[in-house]
Amino acid sequence: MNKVYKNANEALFDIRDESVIMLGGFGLCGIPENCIAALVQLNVQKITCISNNAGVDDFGIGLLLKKKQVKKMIASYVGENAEFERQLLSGEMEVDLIPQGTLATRCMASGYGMPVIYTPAGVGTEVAEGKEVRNFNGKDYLMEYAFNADFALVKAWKGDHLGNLIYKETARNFNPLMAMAGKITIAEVEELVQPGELNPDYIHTPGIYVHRIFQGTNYEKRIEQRTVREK
Amino acid sequence: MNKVYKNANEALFDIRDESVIMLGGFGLCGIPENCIAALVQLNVQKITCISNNAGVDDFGIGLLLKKKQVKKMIASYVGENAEFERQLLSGEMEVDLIPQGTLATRCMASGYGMPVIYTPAGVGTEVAEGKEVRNFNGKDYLMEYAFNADFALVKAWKGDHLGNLIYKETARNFNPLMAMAGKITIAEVEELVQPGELNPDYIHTPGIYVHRIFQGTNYEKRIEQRTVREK
Amino acid sequence: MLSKEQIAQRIAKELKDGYYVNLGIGIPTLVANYIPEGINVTLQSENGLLGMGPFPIAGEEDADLINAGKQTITTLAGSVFFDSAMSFGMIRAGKVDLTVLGAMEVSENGDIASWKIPGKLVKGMGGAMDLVASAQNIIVAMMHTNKKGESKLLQKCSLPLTGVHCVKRIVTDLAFLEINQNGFKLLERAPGVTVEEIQDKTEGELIIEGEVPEMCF
Amino acid sequence: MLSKEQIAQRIAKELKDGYYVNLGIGIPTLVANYIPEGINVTLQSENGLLGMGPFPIAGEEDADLINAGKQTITTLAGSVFFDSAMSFGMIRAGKVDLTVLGAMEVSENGDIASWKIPGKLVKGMGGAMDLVASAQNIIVAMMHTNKKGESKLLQKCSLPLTGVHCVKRIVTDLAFLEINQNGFKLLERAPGVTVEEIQDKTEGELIIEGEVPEMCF
Repeated sequence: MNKVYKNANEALFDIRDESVIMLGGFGLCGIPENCIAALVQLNVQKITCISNNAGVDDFGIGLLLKKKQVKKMIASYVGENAEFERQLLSGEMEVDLIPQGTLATRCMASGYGMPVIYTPAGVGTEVAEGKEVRNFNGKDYLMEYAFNADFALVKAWKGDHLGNLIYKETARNFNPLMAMAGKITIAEVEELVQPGELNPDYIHTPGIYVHRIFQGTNYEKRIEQRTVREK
Repeated sequence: MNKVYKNANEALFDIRDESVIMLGGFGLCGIPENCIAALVQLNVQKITCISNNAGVDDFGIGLLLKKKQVKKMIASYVGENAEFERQLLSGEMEVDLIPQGTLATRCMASGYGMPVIYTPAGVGTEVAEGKEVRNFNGKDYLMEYAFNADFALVKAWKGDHLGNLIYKETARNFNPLMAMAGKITIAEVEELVQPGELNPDYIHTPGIYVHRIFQGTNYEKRIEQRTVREK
Repeated sequence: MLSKEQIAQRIAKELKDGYYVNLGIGIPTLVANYIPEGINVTLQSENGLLGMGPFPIAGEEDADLINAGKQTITTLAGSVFFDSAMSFGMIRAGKVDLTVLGAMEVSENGDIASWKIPGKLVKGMGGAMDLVASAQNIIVAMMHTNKKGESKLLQKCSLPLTGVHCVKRIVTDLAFLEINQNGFKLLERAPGVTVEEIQDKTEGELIIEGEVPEMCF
Repeated sequence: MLSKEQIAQRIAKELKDGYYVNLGIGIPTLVANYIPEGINVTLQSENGLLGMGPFPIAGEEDADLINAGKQTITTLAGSVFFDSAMSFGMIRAGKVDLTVLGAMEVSENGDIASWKIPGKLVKGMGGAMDLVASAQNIIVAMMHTNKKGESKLLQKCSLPLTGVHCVKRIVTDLAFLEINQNGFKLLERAPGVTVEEIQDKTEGELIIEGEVPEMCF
């Protein structure tokens, strides 16, 4: 069983129009840059993207928005993207905004075989519309369904040939959760190593969740808010 | 805010009779040996133990059973312990047997603020008696409540002064899950280090879940089934 | 009247030793600059970090290390990274002792609106709905009035809600207030601000009991 | 009639390259010894390990490294440790391709009993209830009859159940059977065992279609 692919285009060989695609990352941190470039190049149409953010105008998922490849966006925060705003207000794109913790936990629920989770996030707000509200121990919770996707595209720091993944710092974010929620999970890594090179105590995503893996190239790792202090 | 204690007896200073106590470990692997010794020495009575197993006759939770300190045992498998059997059959001790995955996930649910989880484990069996069964996507699930405990006693390999923990190999098992589920979580570690000595990417239990920590001594680490092969 | 920095400074006085704290974007972020001497707090960033350090020195920015506001930051000795599910897990489980966040509107029963202005841009709620629904101890940091001079402390929020019955305390440029079952209880006035001015600029029920002290810093 | 080792060997022929497999205690554990040439499978141990290796060489036992049967084991290149919630998470999510476990009784509709004999010792279900409720592909490895010579393949289980409608295939010392909507379909006979003997020792509905081949190894 070979999981190793040469590059993003090969790993995404069977991606289709109208696919539901999860993309890891928070802001531009830890996003699957090579997979996004492949989606643009392969010109996949009418996709549903599930991702915490929608990138910026000229990077990340913003590249897919610019080419109008996205039919629907499911995210928690999209405030960094003017093209997104335009397509949303013009009705060109559907948008489903859901709380960040709900998004994260619905992905995890899928990887943990839990059909639903209960969360207090959104109770009493428009997020709760049409959803079951249930009281446990005096507190109201919304029932939210587990999420999965046709493809989960995630970015890790290191990975091995069996699909085991390690993330770096806050680039972890949604990546391990979405990695568990893909019918097909494709991981791009900065460094692809042989099995045995990663310490088994410190692997974040066990390879059982990962179907394909490749070593990415030319990581730009753009910084959204460069904040610094005086020495 | 000092979380560091000198030893188990000091860390357990406020433990009371009739406490509900979670104990990490699987079989005798990764059990909080020092905390168990302290429970014996402090002679805490009528405790409810939540632990995957009940130790063996002369080690682990078996030591508490021998001294008849346990009022109720909540576990998934207790087949290694004859004294346990005797107390169970004589009615001296209450026992609640629950599936292993349900036990693990109910602890995690507590640490993740989820009031209940749904699992298919036990549907159609006596485990389901009195519980809500609900169908999602054509499959039946049981609703199981999150678990917490007055005290969670866990064992880690390394820990720092802030309560951050790293476990070794399969000694991880239930420890990180119970660490999240204690109203007071007490961690014993083989090696207590200064903050900054553990790699922040590889910490399994963030210190926010841990209230007290101490460096254990004289770890026996008994092996239950010594199986070997020829060279 | 308080500057944004002074609002943050007043909130910082509510920190207790050992607190785990989540600071939202904007004024709340500034609270980190005023942590009192001898008080140790650990900052949680909901994208997946406990133990957030200061901004990096120029040239040492790390694209893989950002906070929930997407700003480059640093770690401290004892920091921990985790995924976003665990991050919101610890928030939902009530492990975060204090949450400070901004708001567009707060109502006298503790409702908060902060994520959407219908007809204008919808930026999304990010983690705010999770935070307000889960935190036991929420302080809102905001201006007392909006740019048009209208009160942001209302009988009832007019904007789509972020959460209900959740805000406990509010620090504005004019006052420190607590929400109880009857409305906004005025705890402290900003230096030089009169009770009358606060009353004037508070649309919701303002509760004044006895002499209202001036804040001290 | 098959030995326990041969039961394991027959089951091992069902393994496919790339499979993630969970092997229960007893006969199932032996399956690991017969993995066919050229087939790569990864063994999951539900206490928290993916990529279980063989027993350690004497003197190299590690108390921190055991399998779900509490036996000392080793890792392989590419092994991963995780906590028990993630372990059962991947089981519930259907990521494990094949589960092999023992049983006291199996019924013709796929129910299984394996954890309790009322009045005698209750050992507990351990992870068995989670495994049988979640796995898509379950093979039971057991003797065809109990020590008293009574059939363990029943119309209806008499012991408390571990799970319902879950067993897909059974390998016993006498036969390889598949459970379909009508009962136990006989797929293969053990070498030298007649269809009549299997029929005799099967209390539940046995379905025999055409010539039943003998197992080959």
